[in-house]
Amino acid sequence: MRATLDLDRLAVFQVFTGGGTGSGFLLEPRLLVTNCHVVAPYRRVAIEGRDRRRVLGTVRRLHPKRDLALVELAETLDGELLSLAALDVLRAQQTVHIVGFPVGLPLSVTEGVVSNPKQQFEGLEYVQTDAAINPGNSGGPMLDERKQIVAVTTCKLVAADMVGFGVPSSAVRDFVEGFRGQTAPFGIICPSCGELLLTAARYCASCGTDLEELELDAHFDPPEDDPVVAFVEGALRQARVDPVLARHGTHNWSFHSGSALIKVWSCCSEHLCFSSPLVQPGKQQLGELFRYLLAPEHAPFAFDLDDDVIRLNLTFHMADVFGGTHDEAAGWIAQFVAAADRFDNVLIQRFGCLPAPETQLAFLNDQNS
Amino acid sequence: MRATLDLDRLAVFQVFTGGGTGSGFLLEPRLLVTNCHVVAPYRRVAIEGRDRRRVLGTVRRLHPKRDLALVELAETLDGELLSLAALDVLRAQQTVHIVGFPVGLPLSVTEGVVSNPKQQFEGLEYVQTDAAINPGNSGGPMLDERKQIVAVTTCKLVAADMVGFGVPSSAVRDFVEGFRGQTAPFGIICPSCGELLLTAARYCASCGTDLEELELDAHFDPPEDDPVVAFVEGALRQARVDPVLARHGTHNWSFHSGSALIKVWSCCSEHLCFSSPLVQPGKQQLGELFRYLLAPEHAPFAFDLDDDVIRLNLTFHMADVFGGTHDEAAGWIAQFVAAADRFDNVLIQRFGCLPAPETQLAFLNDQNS
Amino acid sequence: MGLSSLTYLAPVRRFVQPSRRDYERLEEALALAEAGRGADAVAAVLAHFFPDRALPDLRRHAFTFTQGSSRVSTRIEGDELLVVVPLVRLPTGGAAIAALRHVLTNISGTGQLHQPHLIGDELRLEYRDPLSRMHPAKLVEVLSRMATEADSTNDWLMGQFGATALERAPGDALDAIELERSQALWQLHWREVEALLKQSRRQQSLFLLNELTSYATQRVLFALPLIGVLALRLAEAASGFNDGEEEPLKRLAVLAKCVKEMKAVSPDELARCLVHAEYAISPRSEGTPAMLSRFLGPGPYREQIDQRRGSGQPLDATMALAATYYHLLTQSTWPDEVVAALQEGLAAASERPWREAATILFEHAATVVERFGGDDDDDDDDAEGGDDA
Amino acid sequence: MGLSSLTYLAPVRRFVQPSRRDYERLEEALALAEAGRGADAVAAVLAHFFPDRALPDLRRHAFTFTQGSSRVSTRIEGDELLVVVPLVRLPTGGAAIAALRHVLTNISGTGQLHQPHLIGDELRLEYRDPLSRMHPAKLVEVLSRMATEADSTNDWLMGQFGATALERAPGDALDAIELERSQALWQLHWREVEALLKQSRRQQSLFLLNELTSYATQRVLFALPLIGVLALRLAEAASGFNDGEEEPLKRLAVLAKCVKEMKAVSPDELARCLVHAEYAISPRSEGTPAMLSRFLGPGPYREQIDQRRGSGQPLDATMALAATYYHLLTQSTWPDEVVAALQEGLAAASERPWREAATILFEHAATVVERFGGDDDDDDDDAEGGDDA
Repeated sequence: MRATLDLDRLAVFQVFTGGGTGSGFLLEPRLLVTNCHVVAPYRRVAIEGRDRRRVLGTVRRLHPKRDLALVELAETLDGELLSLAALDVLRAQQTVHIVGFPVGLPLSVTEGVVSNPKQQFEGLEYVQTDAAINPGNSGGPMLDERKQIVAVTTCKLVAADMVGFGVPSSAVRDFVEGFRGQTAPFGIICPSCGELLLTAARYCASCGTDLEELELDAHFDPPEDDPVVAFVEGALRQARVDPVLARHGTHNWSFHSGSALIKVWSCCSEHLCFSSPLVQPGKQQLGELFRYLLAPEHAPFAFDLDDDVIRLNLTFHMADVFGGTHDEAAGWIAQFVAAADRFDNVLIQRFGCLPAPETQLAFLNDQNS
Repeated sequence: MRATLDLDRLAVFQVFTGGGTGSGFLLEPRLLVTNCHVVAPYRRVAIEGRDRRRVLGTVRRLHPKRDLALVELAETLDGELLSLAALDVLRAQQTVHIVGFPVGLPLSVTEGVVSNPKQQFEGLEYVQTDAAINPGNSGGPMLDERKQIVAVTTCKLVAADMVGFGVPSSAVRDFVEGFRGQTAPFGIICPSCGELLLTAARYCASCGTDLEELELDAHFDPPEDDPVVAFVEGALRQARVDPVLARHGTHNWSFHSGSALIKVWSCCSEHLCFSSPLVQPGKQQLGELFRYLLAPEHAPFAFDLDDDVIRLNLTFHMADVFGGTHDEAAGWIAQFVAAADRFDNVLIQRFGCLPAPETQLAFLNDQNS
Repeated sequence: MGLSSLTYLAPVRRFVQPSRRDYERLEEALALAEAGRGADAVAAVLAHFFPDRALPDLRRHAFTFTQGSSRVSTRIEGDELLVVVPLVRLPTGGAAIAALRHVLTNISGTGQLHQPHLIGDELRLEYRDPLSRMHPAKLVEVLSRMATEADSTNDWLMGQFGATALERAPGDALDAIELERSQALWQLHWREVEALLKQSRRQQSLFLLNELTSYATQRVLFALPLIGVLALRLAEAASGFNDGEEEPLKRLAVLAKCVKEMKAVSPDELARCLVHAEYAISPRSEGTPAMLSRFLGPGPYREQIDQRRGSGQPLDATMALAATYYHLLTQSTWPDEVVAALQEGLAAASERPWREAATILFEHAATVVERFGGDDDDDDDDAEGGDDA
Repeated sequence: MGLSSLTYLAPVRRFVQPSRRDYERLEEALALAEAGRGADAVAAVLAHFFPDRALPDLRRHAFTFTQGSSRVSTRIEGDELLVVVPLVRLPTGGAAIAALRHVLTNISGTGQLHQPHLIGDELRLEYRDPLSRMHPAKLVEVLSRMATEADSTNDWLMGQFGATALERAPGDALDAIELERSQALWQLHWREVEALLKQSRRQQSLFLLNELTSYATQRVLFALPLIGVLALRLAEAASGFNDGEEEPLKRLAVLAKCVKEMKAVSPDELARCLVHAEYAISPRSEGTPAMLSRFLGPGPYREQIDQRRGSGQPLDATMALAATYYHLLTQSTWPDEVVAALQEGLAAASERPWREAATILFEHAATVVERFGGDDDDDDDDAEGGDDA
């Protein structure tokens, strides 16, 4: 009866935007369901496969009131598709699993019971559970013991212990079925009447709801990039990295280039940092290794040791970002990406270094600093 | 398949130091595994058997980076030895049990699932679970359904719900096997290169890591006792009580002397309290009993009723602790210990009192107040 | 039906300025204690508390002072310092056992230097320590805490168990006019609270409940020199209806029961629990400018009050402000001009319709802060005083 | 037993007025950089920092200045701007690995424009940037941060790993009398701190602990021109015992360890770490009237001090005021008359009993604020400086 969850195979993926990260799952090979608040106000987002490859997702539908979104993937991602549970099969006390990417960690599962299959909360019906839900879980599936999706994880009460809510599968089914009958490339479901809105308007044409007051206009007209974003993303494009795929929250980017993981963040109002964790020192030849790392020939790049991991770094001053030397800087960034990809092999082969453990949390720490 | 947990028999024990309490388990009759942070910076700790007898443990190895410690017991403690699980048997969603002494309570077990069997966190691999972990669980085992140790409970994310981590059994196995091949009485594993460090040094001789910055020097050179500790432990020694066995967290001690349980704590910055729960009042002769308890002749000791348990108390003002009357006070403490041991019999025989139930929680309350 | 205004009546209780302590003598006491001159150190501590009183030779005569219903006496016996407060003579019969159990449970304990002792049928609080271990901090603690505890213990043992007084300090009795005013105030207050209780039940507002429960006790404590069993019963009920962590319905029930009980108190019974007691050592903390700013100045609490005032809940706003005024007047000592200002505010809002009263008090609070308020000093709160186990 | 007063000794350290920067030249530099005239912009930035010095042609001669133990040299090579600070020659043997690891962990990093480089066995800090990317903000950052970091890096690498100096600026050695006074001051200070530490343990007061840990470092930094490994070890210990978020017991232990270590420093060792260094760019911020008012004027901190002064804790009050005076003198630069006034206050309270010293300093602080204090300007604080990753 109880299905085994093979985490590595499930079509549950992490979603990245310029505002943060969340979870999502595939209903079809190229159709991802997630929360509206995970993707909005971005129209293009990144979805990362288990092999760290990121594919582009285009937001097709938003349902702000039910906090749902449908994202169309540019390519398929491998994974076992999940299906929506039938209506009204859920009972209180039944075991459920929350699958997702809590606090930016790799895929995790938590277990709990259904506290109430039809809980009323702020005028809507939710599946309430006591399974652990954390930021980053949003948009992931809540599964029953037969591995069917009973809800989309959406929020929890912060002031209470273990009161989590999911959008019931019936609402997801309605939303997806509505979408399948439509052809418009992008639209928003009116919070009041449920009509599909295709363009920005102050009032819903069907029911007259004030859409601007509900801040729905932002979904049609995403805010402009600030100069730091424009600089980094312009440079990434020149380095043939799709910036949408690299976004990792506010003023943070991360992407893989060859064997290298590259992180970009603005640590303060004055500096923009590019950094790539490469390898860990081995046990031999430490003197030679350290001398090599400190050689002036690597400039403008430089190495450092961060918690015993050797990183390659490049720091820009904001004067470079806001000044007129974009092209040159972009050239350096392209060189940095290439160098990061090259140096880990150099360090392993010449100095017996060891591959660095890859951690998502290191990124979180950078973000907080 | 699913093994039954007979809590009373498991060789999982509570560890007491002058800094707090934690959990630990026996891999051999006299070899206890726990967390580094449970025992450090103490080199001698107490381990309490199910019969409340405490035995002395000598810290033999610390692995600060992996948060592991090995403690050698002066005597054996009864209990079913547990074994480490084989490598790579753990799967997500598998049920695990956390066994230990949360918040100082008697042995407890919680259940959850493996959220991720190989979660990366701060550059290390952990077993992540959604089972409840609380302070005091640290150092205890995380068991699979066959009662094998899959990890050593070590920490949880405070900012998230139910994201707990255990050090995987493979790391425990490496640590223990390394120890078995060594003879040094005490050593610390270098966080960077893994070499065994035998003496305090600013920098690791093998890899140059700054050990003081990582605060490892404190492990070689435990800090001096503060005056309250020096006062109490000096007095306990004079009363022939081993202070190491009596430690019960910061400014807290507890020990048995004859039939009496004696607790010592500093309830605030002004008082140091000695108290021994003796007996419960019987049903007869209450007037005589209460008059006896309030007689001035017992001074400087005094009785009170605490949740219907008769306690013998002695309160010192910190001025006594810091002043120059150590010997006199120590004499009183020795008398107090002797009196506590004597009075329960007196009260039972003369006034028909009943033995008091023993509770750990009463101690917690004292500590918190 | 409902109440349409609050009434302010001038207090019967006297507002006495606490006597100033002499901290130089305390330092001197420290030096003396360190020099091994225990008896002189004791004298210096007493001089610190009572700079204006002559001290006897403590080896021959006890030094005594009055703290509410208690007389505290300090003397030196041989090489020991002895501080004693006589409490009560035990009742006879079964009540004695209950009284003794109460004493052992509530008066004996850890974390205190004094303990209750029974000599024959006479109960007293006692602190006894060799002069060689004399330290001023110990005596300061004993003198401050022991008398205050004796005061309420006496009331409880007499009121609940029929124990009889021993050397009880009488205090100034109220005169006939004061008694009459007290009776009127008592009845008016509990009628008011009863009406407000009904209102609170209708409104189901936690905010109003919190303010009302505070008002219910603070207003009485402000206005009347209440002692004895009524003071204790009120405190006991208040610990239930003021408990913000308890269910609102339960708190309402406890308050309703208290109102019923208090309304039924006979004039005689009330008179027995009213006295102008003398407190040689002030049992109240010293009010600070920062405290006024914290309670009445800009901040979330004032904003909440203002919001209620502006959104059709002037009763809530008035209750909050009045309860806060009474709380300040009751819990701390203040310079005379602050006491006067707070009373003026309450008087100005007296018997005015809710909306008007709320505005008067809201604006008055701002002027109080402007005249007497000050910067925050709340670090002190942590440093002072200790917790008991 | 306990300490009965603080002693003020005149400082051995010299109080040099920092040279005034020319902010017009900085604006000019901005305009020049925007106009693509990178080399001229560099010259204008240097003129901003050193209005009184003649600048060489940077293509032919480097411009150098002294910053503590470091010599900073700026020149133009081809179309690149180059700023270099020689650090040390690496030690031989195993210490070299530890030294290199230290450099890679602590000196290299993200969020900074300069990086350490190794040429042969010679370590230096370097900043290199095309003139075409010249922006005054970058050069200002590099000149301000790089030299300061070089200064402490040198000390650390030499003191911990036996690295040897490269082009180290010598500074003025102390004369025999200064050395003797320094030795006396050093011993006196740590004996004082040790006695106060015991007092703090007894009192278990967080207030006193905070003031004492501040006093322990600021008084030394005020009095002595301490450099080198002792300055670093003191700073390292201070980061532990000054950390208000750490457990008080742990802070006390770190301070006790530090006192023990510092008391054991031999006269030779101390002498090696004392020099009148020259700082071409002041490493201290400019003190403002508002800062004086904030630290010494009316407000919660002064109230706390006053309260302690009046309630038998004049030691706490004295410590707080003395530590604050030393802190002001150490952390910022001040007009000569302010320096003199602050020293006068400390001298007046020197060797006076706690109560008297507290009153002298408390009243003196008021006159300092009256004479030199000013309105708040803390908007500026936020705007300056940035965080590192």
